[in-house]
This record gives sequence, C-alpha cells and structure tokens, in this order.
Amino acid sequence: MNHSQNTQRGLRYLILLVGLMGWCLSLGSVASAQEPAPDATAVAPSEDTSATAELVDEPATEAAAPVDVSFAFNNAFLFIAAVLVFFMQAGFAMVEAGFNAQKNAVNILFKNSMDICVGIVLFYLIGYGLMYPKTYGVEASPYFGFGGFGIESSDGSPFTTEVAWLFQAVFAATAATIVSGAVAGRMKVVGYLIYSAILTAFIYPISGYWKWGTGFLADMGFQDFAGSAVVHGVGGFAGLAGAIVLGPRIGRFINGKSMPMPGHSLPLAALGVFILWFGWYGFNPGSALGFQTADQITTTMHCAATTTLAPAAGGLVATLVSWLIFGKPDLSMGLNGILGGLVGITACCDCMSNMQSLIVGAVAGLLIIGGVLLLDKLQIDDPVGAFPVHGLCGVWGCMAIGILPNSYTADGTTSFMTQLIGTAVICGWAFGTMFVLFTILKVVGLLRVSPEEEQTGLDISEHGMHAYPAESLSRAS
Amino acid sequence: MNHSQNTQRGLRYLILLVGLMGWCLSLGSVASAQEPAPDATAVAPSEDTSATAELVDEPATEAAAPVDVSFAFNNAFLFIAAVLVFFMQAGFAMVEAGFNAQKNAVNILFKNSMDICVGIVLFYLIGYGLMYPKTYGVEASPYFGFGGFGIESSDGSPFTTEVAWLFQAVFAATAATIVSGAVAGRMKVVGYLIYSAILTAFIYPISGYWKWGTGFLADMGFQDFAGSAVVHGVGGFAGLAGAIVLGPRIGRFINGKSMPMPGHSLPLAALGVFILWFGWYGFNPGSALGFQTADQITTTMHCAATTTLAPAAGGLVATLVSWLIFGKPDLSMGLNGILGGLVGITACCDCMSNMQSLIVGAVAGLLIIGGVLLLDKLQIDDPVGAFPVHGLCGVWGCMAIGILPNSYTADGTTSFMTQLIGTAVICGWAFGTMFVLFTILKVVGLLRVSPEEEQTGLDISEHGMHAYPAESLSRAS
Amino acid sequence: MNHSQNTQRGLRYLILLVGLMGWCLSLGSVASAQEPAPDATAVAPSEDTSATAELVDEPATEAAAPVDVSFAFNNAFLFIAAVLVFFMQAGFAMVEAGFNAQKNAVNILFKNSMDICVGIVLFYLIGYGLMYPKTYGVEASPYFGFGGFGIESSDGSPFTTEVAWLFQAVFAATAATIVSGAVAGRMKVVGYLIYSAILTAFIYPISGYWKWGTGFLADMGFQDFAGSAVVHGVGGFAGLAGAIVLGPRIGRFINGKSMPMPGHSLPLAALGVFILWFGWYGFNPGSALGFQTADQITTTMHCAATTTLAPAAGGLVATLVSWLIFGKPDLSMGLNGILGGLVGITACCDCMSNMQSLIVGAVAGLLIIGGVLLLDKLQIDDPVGAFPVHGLCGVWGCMAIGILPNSYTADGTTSFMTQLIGTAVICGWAFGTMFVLFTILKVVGLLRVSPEEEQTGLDISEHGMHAYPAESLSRAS
Amino acid sequence: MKLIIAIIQPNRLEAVKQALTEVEVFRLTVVDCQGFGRQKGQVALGRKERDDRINLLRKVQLQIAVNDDFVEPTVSAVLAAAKTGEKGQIGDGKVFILPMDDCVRIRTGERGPEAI
Amino acid sequence: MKLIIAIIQPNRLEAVKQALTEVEVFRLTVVDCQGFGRQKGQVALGRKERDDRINLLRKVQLQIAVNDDFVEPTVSAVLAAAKTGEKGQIGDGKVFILPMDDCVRIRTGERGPEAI
Amino acid sequence: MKLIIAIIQPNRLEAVKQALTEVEVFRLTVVDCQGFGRQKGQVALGRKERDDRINLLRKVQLQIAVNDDFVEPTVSAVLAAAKTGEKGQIGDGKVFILPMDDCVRIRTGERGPEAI
Ligand SMILES: Nc1ncnc2c1ncn2[C@@H]1O[C@H](COP(=O)(O)OP(=O)(O)O)[C@@H](O)[C@H]1O
Ligand SMILES: Nc1ncnc2c1ncn2[C@@H]1O[C@H](COP(=O)(O)OP(=O)(O)O)[C@@H](O)[C@H]1O
Ligand SMILES: Nc1ncnc2c1ncn2[C@@H]1O[C@H](COP(=O)(O)OP(=O)(O)O)[C@@H](O)[C@H]1O
Repeated sequence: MNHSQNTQRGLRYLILLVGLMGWCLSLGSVASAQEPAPDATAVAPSEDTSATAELVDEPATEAAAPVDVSFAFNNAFLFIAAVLVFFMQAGFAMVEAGFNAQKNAVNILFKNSMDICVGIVLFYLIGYGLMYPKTYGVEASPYFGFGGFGIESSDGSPFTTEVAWLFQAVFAATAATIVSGAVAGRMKVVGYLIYSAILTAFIYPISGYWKWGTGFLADMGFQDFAGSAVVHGVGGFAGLAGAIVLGPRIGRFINGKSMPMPGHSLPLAALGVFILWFGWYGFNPGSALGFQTADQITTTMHCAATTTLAPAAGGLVATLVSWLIFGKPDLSMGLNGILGGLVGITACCDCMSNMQSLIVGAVAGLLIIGGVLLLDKLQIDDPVGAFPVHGLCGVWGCMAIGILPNSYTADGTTSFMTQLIGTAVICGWAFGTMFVLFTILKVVGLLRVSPEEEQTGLDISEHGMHAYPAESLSRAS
Repeated sequence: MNHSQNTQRGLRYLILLVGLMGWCLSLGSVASAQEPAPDATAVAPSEDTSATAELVDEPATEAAAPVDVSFAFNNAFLFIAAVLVFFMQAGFAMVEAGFNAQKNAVNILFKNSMDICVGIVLFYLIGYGLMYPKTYGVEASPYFGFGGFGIESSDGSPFTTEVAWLFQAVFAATAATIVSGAVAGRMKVVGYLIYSAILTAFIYPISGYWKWGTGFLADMGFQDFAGSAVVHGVGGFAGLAGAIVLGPRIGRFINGKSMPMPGHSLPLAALGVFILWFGWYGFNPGSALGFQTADQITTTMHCAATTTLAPAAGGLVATLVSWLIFGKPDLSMGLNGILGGLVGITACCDCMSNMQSLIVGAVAGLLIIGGVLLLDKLQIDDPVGAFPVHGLCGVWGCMAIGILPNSYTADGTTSFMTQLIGTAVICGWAFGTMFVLFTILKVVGLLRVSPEEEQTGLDISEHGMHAYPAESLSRAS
Repeated sequence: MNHSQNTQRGLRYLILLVGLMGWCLSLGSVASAQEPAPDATAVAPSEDTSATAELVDEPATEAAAPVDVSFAFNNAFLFIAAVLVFFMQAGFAMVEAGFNAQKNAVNILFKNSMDICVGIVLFYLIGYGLMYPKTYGVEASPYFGFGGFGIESSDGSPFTTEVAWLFQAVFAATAATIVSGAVAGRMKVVGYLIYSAILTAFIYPISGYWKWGTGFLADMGFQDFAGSAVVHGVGGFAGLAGAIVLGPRIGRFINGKSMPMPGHSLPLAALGVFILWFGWYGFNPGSALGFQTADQITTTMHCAATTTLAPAAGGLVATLVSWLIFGKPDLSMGLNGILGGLVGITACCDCMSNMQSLIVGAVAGLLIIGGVLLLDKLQIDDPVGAFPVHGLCGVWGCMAIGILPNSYTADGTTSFMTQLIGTAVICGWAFGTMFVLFTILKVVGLLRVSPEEEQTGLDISEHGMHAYPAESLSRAS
Repeated sequence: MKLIIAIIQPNRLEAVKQALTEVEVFRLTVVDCQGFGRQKGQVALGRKERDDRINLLRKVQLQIAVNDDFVEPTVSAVLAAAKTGEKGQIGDGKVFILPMDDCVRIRTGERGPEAI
Repeated sequence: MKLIIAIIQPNRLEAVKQALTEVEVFRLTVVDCQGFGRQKGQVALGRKERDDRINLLRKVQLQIAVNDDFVEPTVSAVLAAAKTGEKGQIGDGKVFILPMDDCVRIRTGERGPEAI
Repeated sequence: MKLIIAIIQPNRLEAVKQALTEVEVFRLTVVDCQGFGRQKGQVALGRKERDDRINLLRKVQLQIAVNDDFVEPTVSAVLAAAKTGEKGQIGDGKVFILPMDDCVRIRTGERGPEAI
C-alpha cells in the first residue's frame, strides 16, 4: 500500500518531468527551428539506454516507454528527412547537367558527386564543430566558436548526435553544390574542389552558427526556419561571386548582346526538378527538428503543405509570365519557377498560412524571371540561374517574414529590420568571403581553364571522357 | 489514498476511451480505406495540443502520451506516403517522355510539371472542399456537397487536415497526369491546361466524394481501397475520351494498318516505371489512412506485400505473352505489365491474399497486351497505353473484389454487382464529362495543333525549344 | 483498495514482461542484425490485435499502448527501409545501362526489370522458406532447412511476416541484379532469366540461412550486419563466375591488350549511383531490424552516419588515385569508389566508429582501382566492374571486422579467422554453384549469343528494339 | 551515275520516302543534319534573344545514288513530296546533284550501274 | 583525287578501320546514318506490325578522300572488311566513288594531292 | 557549281559561320561526324589504355554549295576561321571541293546557279 502510494508519487513526478520536457521542446525547437533544444531535455540517448536497462526489474520506470517514444520519433523522422535531403544531390546533378552543354556534362556530374564527398568528410571533421560548438559544451562567443574535431555526443539533445550531424551535413552539401551550377562550363576542377572544401568546412558552418548554432543572429530573433538564407542564400551568393570573378563563358555575350546557350537535355533537367521537390519534403518539414509534441507534429505537417503550395504557385507564375514575355511557355522558366517557390518558402514554411505560401511562391516565380533578365543586363553568366533561384528567392524567403503578417512579427520575435539585417549579414558574408577566395584562385591560376579547353569542353580537357561516347563508337565496340 | 483511487478511476476511464477510439478507428479506417474516420475519435490536433499543455501540471493525463503517439504515427506515416506518391509525378513524366517521340518531349515534360502545379492549387482552393465536404461539418447529399474554399481543420480526424489534404492532392494530380500520356503528340498546351484544371477541381473530387467522401457509393458498400477506379479509372477513361476526340496522330494508322511510333528513350521509360513502383508504396499502404492500431499496421504491411507481388506477376506475364505473340521479349510490354499489376492491386491490396495478388497481377498483365491490341483494332491512338494500364486494369482491380473470394464479399459488405455498379458509375462519369469537355475544346479550336505543327513536333511549335538541343549546337556553344 | 493493489501487481508483472522483451530484442536484434528475434518476444501481431480488442474494457492492459508502439515502430521503419532498398533496383538499372554500350541498353533494362519480378515471385514461393525455416517453426539443421512454400506468420517476431519478407525479398533481388552488370553485352536473355531464378530461389537463400537464418555461420559468431558478403559478396562472386565462363566481349582484349569499351551515358550512370546511395540508407540502417529500444535506435542512427562517411571516403580516394594513375580525374572511377565504400561499410556499419568508417571507405576506394586493373590483367571482362565493387569490397567489409578493432572482436563474438571462414564459405558457395550453373548453360547453348548478334547489339538481336530509336525516325513519326 | 543529295524538313521524310518508292527508287541513306539557310531560325525561337543563335535548324539529308536516267524522276519526286504547303516555304531545302564515277555493292562486289 | 563514300554495317566499323590502316589509309571521317535498302528492316523488328516502319536501319558512313592510285586498294580493303559472313548479306552496304577537284589541309593550307 | 565539304573542330563552328557570313555565304548544312586523322586521339584520352581506341574524335562537317566564283572566298574564309591557334594544329581538318552538276531549290523549283 505504502509502496503503491510511493509508486504513484514517483509516477506523478516522472510524468511531470516528461510533460515539462515535451513543453520546452515544443517551444524550443518549433520556434527556433534548427537551433538545438534547451538542455532541460532529459531525452538524451545515454540516460535513455540505461533507462531501458533498468526496465527489466523496475516497474517504477513505467513512463520510460513514452520517453523512449519521443526519442524514437525524433530520430526516425530526422533520419528520413536527412535521407530525403541527401537525395537532393541527385536532383542538383540532373538539373545542372541538363541545363548545360553536353561537352561539360561529365564535369558537372564530377563536381556534383565529389562535392558531396568532400562536404561530408570536412563537415564531419571540422564543420559541425564550428556550427554547433555549444553542443560540445564549449563556451562560444555569439560570433564564433569551435566545439572540436569530429562530432560529439551532446546530452540534452532530443536525438542522437549522429542523425543531427547527418541532417546538417546534407544541408551543408546542398549549399556547396548550388555553386557548381553558377560556375559551370569554365572552372578548373582543382579550383572547384578547393572552393567546395572551404565552403563546407568554414564559410557555411560559421554563418550557420550565427543563426542555427544560436549565435548573435538567433539572439536578435532573426527567423529562417529551414535555411532560405542560411543555406540557399549562402549558396546563391557564393555562386554569384564565382560567376562574377570567373567572367562569362566564351560567346555568352557578343558585343553586349546576350547569346543564350541552350542546355543539352531538358528531360534530365525536369527529372532533377522533381527530385529536388521530392527531397524538399525532408528539407523543410524535417527542420522542425522534433516530432514528439502535437505542436511539432502540426508544424511539420503545416510545413509540408506550404512546401507544396509555394512551388506550385511559383511554377505557374513563372510559366505564365514567360509566356507573356517570350510568346511561348518556356519549360526551363517553369522549372526554375518551381525551384524558386521552394527556396522562397524555405525560410517561412512554418509561419506562413497556406494562402500566404501561395503568395510567397508567386512572388518567387516573378523573381526568377526578373533575376534572369537582370543577370543578362549585367552580363553576368550564371548558366543554370543559381543566383535567381537560390540567391534572390532565398533573400525573398527571409524578407517575406518581415513583410507578410505572421506569428513571429506579431509577437515581436522579429521584425522587418531584424530580417533585413540577418539576411544581409549572411548573404554578405558568403558573397564577400567567396569573392576573395575566387579572386585568390584566379591570381594563382587555379580558377579558369584556357579558351581552347573551354571550347573543346571540360569533359575532354579536364576528364578525358565524353558524357555520351559517340554512337558509332559505342555501337562499334 | 482516496486520491490515489480517484486517479485510478480517472485512469481507467481515460484508457477505456483511448481503447474505444483505437478500436473504432481500426475498424473505421481500415475497412473503408480513405473515408474519414468516425467523429468518435478524440485524437484531433487541437484538443491534443491542449492536452499536452495540461500535461505540465496534470498527472491524470498520463494516458495522453499514447494518444499523442497515435497522432504522431498517423501523421508521420501519411506524410511519408504522400511524399512517395508525389514522387510518382516524376515517374509519369519519365515514362511518358520516354515512350514518346523526341520532338514532343519538352511538351510532355511541360504538361507533367504544370499539371501538378495546377492540380495542387485548385485542389487546395476547390477540390478538397468538394471531395470531403463532411469534414467541413457541412451537410452533404450522398451525390454532391461543397465544404468550402481552402481546407478546414476537421476535428475528429486522426491526423492534421494538412497532411490529409496533401495526400489527397497528390492523388488528384496522379489522376490528372495519367491523361497527358494518352493525348501526347497532338494536343494544344492551352487546351491541356484547361482540361487538367477542370479535372482536378471538379471531375475527380466529385466522383471521389461518392466513395471516399462517404457519398452514395460508400453507402452501397462499394470497395476501392486505394483508387483503382477512383484515381486510375478516372484518369484512364478521361484519357480514352481524349484520345478518341483528338483522333490519332498523323501517320499512326495508314489505311487501316497500325504503324507503331516508337518512343525516343527506353532508359527514361524504364526509370519512370521504377519510380512509379517506388511511389506506389505510398499510394497503397498509405491508403490505410492510419497507423496506430495493430490492425491498421498489419493491413498496411499486407498492402505492401501485395503491392510487391502483383506488379511482379504482371511484368512477368506481359513479358512472356509478348514473347509468344511477337517472337521477342518486348521491354515496353514488360514495363507496362508492371504498371498494370500495380494499378490492378490498388483497389484490393488490403483484401487479397498474397497468392491472390499474384493472380490479380497476372490478369492485369494479360489485360495490358489485350488492351494494346484492342486499341490498335479500334484505331484509337493512345501513345503510352494509358487506357490499358490505368483504365482496363483499374476496372479489373475493382471487379477482382467482386470475383475473387475475400473478406468484403464474405461478410456481404460488397458484391459483384455493387462493384460493377460502383466501377461503372465512376468510370462512366469520368468518360462522359471528359468526352463533353474535349468536344467543347475541339469546337472552340483549343484542342488540336495544326498538321504542320504536329509534324514539326510540339517542342518547337508550342514551346520553341528542343528537348536535346542539337549536339553541334551545344558543343559549339 | 485491494483491487487497486491487484491492478498494481498486474501492472508490475506486465511491465516486467515488456521490459524483458525490449531487452532481449535490443540484444537479440542489434547484435545479430538480420537474425530473427528470440521467441521470447510477445509483440506478435496476432496476440497484439487481441490485446487491442481487450483494451476496450480492461484497464489493466494499460501497458498495451507501449507494446503497440514498438510494434508500430518496428514495422514502420522496416517498411520504409524496404522501400528504399527496392528503389536501389532503379539505381542498378541506370548504372549498368549507363556504363554499357547503347546497343545493349534495352537488354540491360530488360534484365534489371525482369530479375526483380522473377526474384520477388520466387523468393515468395520458395526463397523465404529456405532462408528463415526456423520462423516457420521447422527444425532445421545448421546447414539447410526448408520452412515451407509461401510465407508464414511467425509468432514472436517484432514485426509482421510480410514486411520482414518484403525487406528480405528486395535484398535477394539486389544480389541477383548485381550479376547482370558483369555479364552484360553477350548473354542470352533466356539464360539470364534461368540464372536469376535459381539464384533468388536457392543459392542466395541457402547461404543467407547460414548467417541470417541463424545457421552454422551465425553459431560461429560470424558477423555481417547488412550483407557485405551475404548479399554483395554473393552477387559479386556469382558475377565473376559468369564473366569467366562467358568470356570477354568481342574486341575487349585484342592480342592481350585491354581495349576499354566506353559506356553510352555517364549522366545515367551518375544518377544511378546517387539512387543507390539513397537506397543504401534503407539497406544498412534498416538492417538493425528493430526500432524500439534506445539501443536499436542509436545503432540505426550510427549506421546512417557510417553509411554516409564510408562512401564519401571511397569516392574521394578512388578519384584522387585515378587522377594520379591516369593523369585525369576519372568520373567512372569516382562513382565506383562511392559504391565500393557503400559495399564495404555494409558489413560493419554498426560496429565501426565514424573514424574507422572513413578508413573502411578509403580502402574500398583503393580496392576498386586495384580490382579493375587486376581484371584487365587477368583478361576477365566485367563491363561495369561488378566484381571489384561488390565482390572485393564485400570481402573487405567482412574482413574489416576481423582486422580493425571493434566490439565484436573485443568481446570475442568473432575473430579474424571466423570472419575469414564465414566470408570464404559464402563467396565460395556463390562462386562454385554459379560457375557450375553457367557452365551447364554454356553446354546446352543457352549462355552466349552469336558473334553477329553480339556485334549488332542485344537490343536488336534479342529484343528487336532500339534504346533510342533513330532521331530522324522518331522525328519523322 | 549521280549522287543526289537532298536536304529536307524532317517531317517530310516519310512523304519523300513513299514518293521515291513510287518512282522505284528503293535505296537511300538518311543523315541527320542541321541547316543554316535563308530561314534564319525564326521557327526555333521561344524568346527574342534567341533569334540569331538557334538558327541551325534540324534537317534531314537524303543521299541517293541513281543511274542517269533516274535522275529526273527522282528529283521531281523529291521536289513534289518535300514541299510544305502549296507554294513551299523558306526552309524547305535543296537538292544537289553530284557526278559519281563508280559504285560498288559490298555484298556481291558488283560494280557500275547494276550495283546502284 | 576521289572522295570514297562507303556505307557499312556499324559492327564492321572496327574491322574496316583496321583494314584501311593496312593499306595505309590513315584518315577518314565517320558519319552515323540510317539506311534504306533492299533489306527491308527485317533485322529491326520485334513484332510484325513494325515491318514496314522501322525499315531505316542504322549504318555508318565512311568518307575517305584519296589520291587516284589509292582508290582501288581502298575500295578492295573496304569490300573485304565490310562483308559480313562468307558471301555477304543484304544490308552490307555500298561504296560510292566521287570525283574530287581539290583538297585543302586547314592546318597548313597545303592544297592538292599532298593535302589528302 | 561546287560542293565544298569542310571537316573542322566543333569549337570552330561559330567562328567559321561568322566568317562565311562575311563573304556572303549564308547557306550551309552541318553534319556531326567523327574524324580519324593523323591526330591519333591523344586529346581524348584520360588514361593510357585508351590510346588506340578512342581515336575517333568529334568533328563537324560543313557542306556548302557555291557557285564557281564563290569557291575561293569560301575556302579561304573557312581556312582562316577553322585554324586553331597561330600555326594550326593536327586535327584542324580538311576542306574537299567536289564538282556539282546541278542544284534545285525545293521551295521554288528553280535550278542552277541562282538556286544555290
Ligand atoms: N548553298 C547551300 N549549301 C548547303 N546547304 C544549303 C544550301 N542552301 C540551302 N541549304 C540547306 O537547305 C536548307 C533549307 O534552305 P532554305 O533556307 O530553304 O534555302 P532557300 O531560302 O534557298 O529555300 C538549309 O537549312 C540548308 O541546310
Ligand atoms: N542507291 C543507293 N543510294 C544511297 N544509299 C544506298 C543505295 N544503295 C544502298 N544504299 C545504302 O546501303 C545500305 C545497304 O543497302 P543494301 O540493302 O545492302 O543494298 P543491296 O541490297 O544492294 O546490298 C542501305 O541501307 C543504304 O543505306
Ligand atoms: N583523307 C581524308 N579523308 C576523309 N577525312 C579526312 C581526311 N583527312 C582528314 N580528314 C578529316 O579531317 C580531320 C582532321 O584531320 P587531321 O588529323 O587534322 O589531318 P591532318 O593531320 O592532315 O591535318 C580528321 O579527323 C578527319 O575527320
């Protein structure tokens, strides 16, 4: 009897705890997206394991099950999200290969398959420590911190460090691979590998820390749910820097006139866009970084809906406008419109209503066309439109939070200015550092291939192989 | 002590409730597939959230955890299923592009990427309200009802409205995109966009309501678990209507003889089929619309198995038969056989035994070849065989329930006649309405391109671009 | 009061049970990977269902919820994993098609789409019964056993038999499809179908039983978490046997000199590699075969991390080394390096630290290049490098457990010798049996096509169709 | 013997092939090519900028070796079938007639007129 | 100078190239093409219906510019290597010999015989 | 009338097209081809083994029908524009000049010089 009462008390206490945790978490992680949950949480694997161990002879741990469950949900969901985001690499590879000349296809595929390899290794060795120093228990200034090499088990996280790392690693690889589209057709392989190493190891993690590592931008209240600026902005502006320093491909602008250089396979490009959209369902909903409280779940599902509506609107608007301007519905514009909508909603997929998400997407669609025409005016050669898609729409996504009514501005968490500053800081950082890097590469002669090599195509000059070995050849063989 | 007893009572009560719910649900949703669960359920997000809130200082809500869990499972699983189904769009795009002439590839890709955009927007604005009026709390006749614009939080649903909508939206888009294959190579872009808007906004949701919106077909006891008729039948028969009204492509039938028009890329087509099969694991298992009770879980897993066995049987049979008839194993027949098996098992993946699913698939494989030959006889030009695959096999899937022994016919829920009526009504509705629509488009001259445009190819005439810009061009660039 | 105490006792008892189960499982399944969990488990669907039924009027079954939950998690996770593994079929199809001549593309696609069909049907009818006889309640010798035809509900499994079967079936199909790459370009369709039927129905299940069916290799303590040897080793060595018996393609070795025969589409090949990597997240993490205890979850997530790091290292090393040796960074080597890393980590993704996984991958990268050069020396023609990737790296994966420090060798579960024996036995079995089979096929004249047919290409000679019907043709049509 | 090279619109290929069969020309070789003629690629453009770039339009080239008395029938057959619309359009193409010294049939080794 | 145009089966390309090297013809140009000859596409069909449609078979065209005294060796080398089987088969192709007025080597600007 | 066949490096196509426009040659036909010349495919190899295999290099063939007085300007325009680098490189290609008996404009049916 007495015992029974104690059990009851023990129970109540435990449940109180669990409840509290869930509560903090729901606030913590839903509000500040990819920021690690407050240490309050006691759902850390370590503890938990022991918990299960005890289970065997401890009726009192009854509530352990539910705890176990949140742990399971958080990990399972984040894992699946990470896997979907990983697949986006295939999407980027196909889009960029399809939108570029056949003579550079092997080179594009090489860059896309190698930057993910480089990215993973370096983000494991250095990047993660720079982006989430606090989870290593290190005291970090709001501007910079380094937790250590490799990844470390951070107690108080609602999921294992490894899945957390995986999720962040594929994000980093995404930021890196965006650039390969903007510098396609003229950059040396060596230069590209150096660039992608530096971006994934330093540039991205540092600015990432400012927001998601709970650095000064997070403190300011800057909102960027899944990375319109943190990921796509960084990639887009790094790409812009690259495109500017590299200069246009030979024949892209002939005495001031823009000479379109058609890609070599629209089917590949379209497939890539579908794959990207598919992967984005991991990118945005996954960024709720938790799937245990009803709040988190509802947020995640809301993100899924907005991540569906925005690209649809973006694709439609871009198509219709291209139809008006160019006289015919331009598939490549429509596809980029879809991507623009996805990038745009990334920052605000949690706080925009479904209706608003249609607006966010539609505006993104316009930005795509505007951006393409703008670059043509400025005679900047961005072969796949990486800047309009990831740069411009990335900025738009973050600013939309400052412009359209939503909970964050309502409760004063952020404001137009905060969003403006945050976006500017991140994109400026990426553009500035990368501009310097590309310039250095240029000076040391690692940036651009020779005109002959460029005209022959990078596949032969850099890799000595054809993307599609001549038919008579493969048929003869 | 007293208190302790109260707690006990409170507990028992709560658990009783939870149990009941689970029970209803398991019956409710497993039996009637995509019909919304009875309002009995108390797992609605709203309530739940509050529940969590209370958690903090309310030991009595102990059982809340489990509730939370079912909510999490239902949402997570439906979300993943929806994402997989979304990816089927890529599959359709690749299959249709691969099976069609290169000169029309851009056009196919355009139609496939735009109809999903159109579909999403319209199914959000209008479609969902027409398909599930009752979840808006509206009183709807068994034949028609409109809940309202946009989507509304329907209490008593085991998952958030948004994921429910997403799941249904991608289904609608699937129905729509099926048609693009049947009308490929000769239809105007404008006409196609109008068609797809009307199908996703009105035609599909209305017939969908009859069954899944708990309209008169549901009342009759008509069974169609994941939409052999509701989705594929509608798409297939709409496609047939289109193919008939449009008439065959120039040169497809020369004085009565059928002149095969080979597609341009079997690798793309094969890739598309694999993607579709992959996505189907969301389409069928996801349609259990719930993943909380052991019943639902077992059903879901059973669907996964049958969804694997049927296409395998379909692919084998179609291949072997084509081998016998045509002297060589025809890859395109084998691929269509796989798709036929998938469509066939869609209606009955829950109620057929594994052995039976092999039969369902095998018959579907035969229907594919029969259907292709039939259309040739009737001189109807269906470039990718959308009707045999989705129309015929769709019908077969529903009729199989009436023919082969299974729980539904055993317990008298449905019968051969019921299935026949249900299937006929849905397919008839789609065929009829679409026949009218296409005829109107024809009259107003928005249906078919000019012979010159057709022979030049829609890529140039409708979009002004090549799918694969001439090699020397892209190489020169 | 009294009652209350009884409830308490009942409760304790139940929880004790649940705890125990969880415990056994966590040991059971995490340690021995794909071996079925000890019968101790009471999470079988059947029982469980009833449990839910009772729920309605039985407060005492309170703990049922958690039980239900583990059941849900196990099934959901295994299902998702199986679906991802299924998608690997698309990856294999693309890689093999891309790395082979255009004139054989249809044939490759045909083999890849049909062997999955054959595999599924036969692994359902016979294979599963041979691989997991014990789950049928049959007494099986450590070397061979047959549970029965079809699949049977095995009580005491933490998930439904159907999802367990599905997961194993796609593994079998993977082993089978590996071979198609090694015998590409010269093997008869009939012969291939016979081979793939025999492999999936007998060869693979039998050796699979030795390890995962808890046969003598499992008893020995041999470790192979997700199948470096059991799956990839079998496929790789079967492929080697095929390549040897078939002999090289005409013109592959001209008076002793190796004449590379370029594939026809690197974009398809690269896409395939990305798809395979994507699917591998089901292959390895899914092999934890359980997602209920914190242990299992942590293991699963660890597998995800190692499955990410190893391929990255493999890809980098292979690229850099090819760069050194051949003077230019060779994309096809880089891609194969990624695959090698994936195959290598498959056996040890659970027991290698993240750092070690980088080593495992790096070594795999070297093995790829070594293997390719070796086969050239030996004048064995393996068009896509199936043996280096799946055979060599498969062996390496298992031996790594014997070489690098890890928990299994630490606690004496296994040792270098054990791993050596286990690997040798499995690979030897596959090589031996398949060598015999291919020789028989050769004798009866079902193995190799005529020189004319080979030079014309299998697409025309075996299937009568072109992968890419001539442009002027499809344009004319 | 002459070698007749005809550059035509891809979509006329079928028609031309049939027309040739009617004048009993059963053998020909088809090569995919791009043409750059008066027609400055207007057809190909979806947007203005493209104007002077994608002016290489896809054409099909027919190579037909014939004996001298077959030249006229062949040429007129091609002309009739290759013309688009009543009065033809820019881009319809050209026919070139080249002298040919000799012709050999690989299968038999026959030479000259009967090898055509 | 003559321009020799040989239309052969794709799978004979390797053989022909080697045969030409032996008679010291080191330069040639290869063009993918489809042929329409006596052989009415039987090879290409997997099903009957296809018969009269896929009658365009893939061939390879070799263009070889040679000096007059090289014509015969070249032609016979091609004949020997391009024949499939002992007595050749329908579809083996043709060799056309065209007169050529002049030849220029872009690299050096040399003209006439030595530029071949 | 002559038919000028120029085999050039793909990346010179643009340059040559412009050069031709300058000498008022507005019409030409382009065919993708592979060349096998002195240049034994060094350019194409990423690894040694490949040497004697991938020796078929991608080239572009221009076919230009011109009236006799246009031959020289055309040839020299091609020569100037097709040369890579100052003193040309192996692989730059060739120009062949073939006699042409007649030319017909499909659109109008015109024949002879004015049909070019
Ligand atoms: N002189 C020429 N040399 C080579 N090809 C030519 C010539 N004239 C025309 N062609 C080919 O014929 C195609 C159609 O030319 P087109 O613009 O119709 O000429 P026209 O204006 O004289 O009718 C061109 O795209 C080109 O491929
Ligand atoms: N008169 C011709 N003009 C152009 N091409 C020809 C001619 N005769 C044959 N060819 C080419 O040679 C290929 C093989 O022809 P084939 O059917 O073998 O002729 P034959 O029956 O005389 O041997 C044909 O597909 C075609 O491409
Ligand atoms: N005699 C020839 N006959 C046909 N094509 C030739 C001939 N000579 C050269 N070519 C073509 O020109 C291309 C360039 O040849 P190249 O190696 O530059 O010749 P050279 O060494 O005389 O400059 C070759 O790849 C081939 O396509």
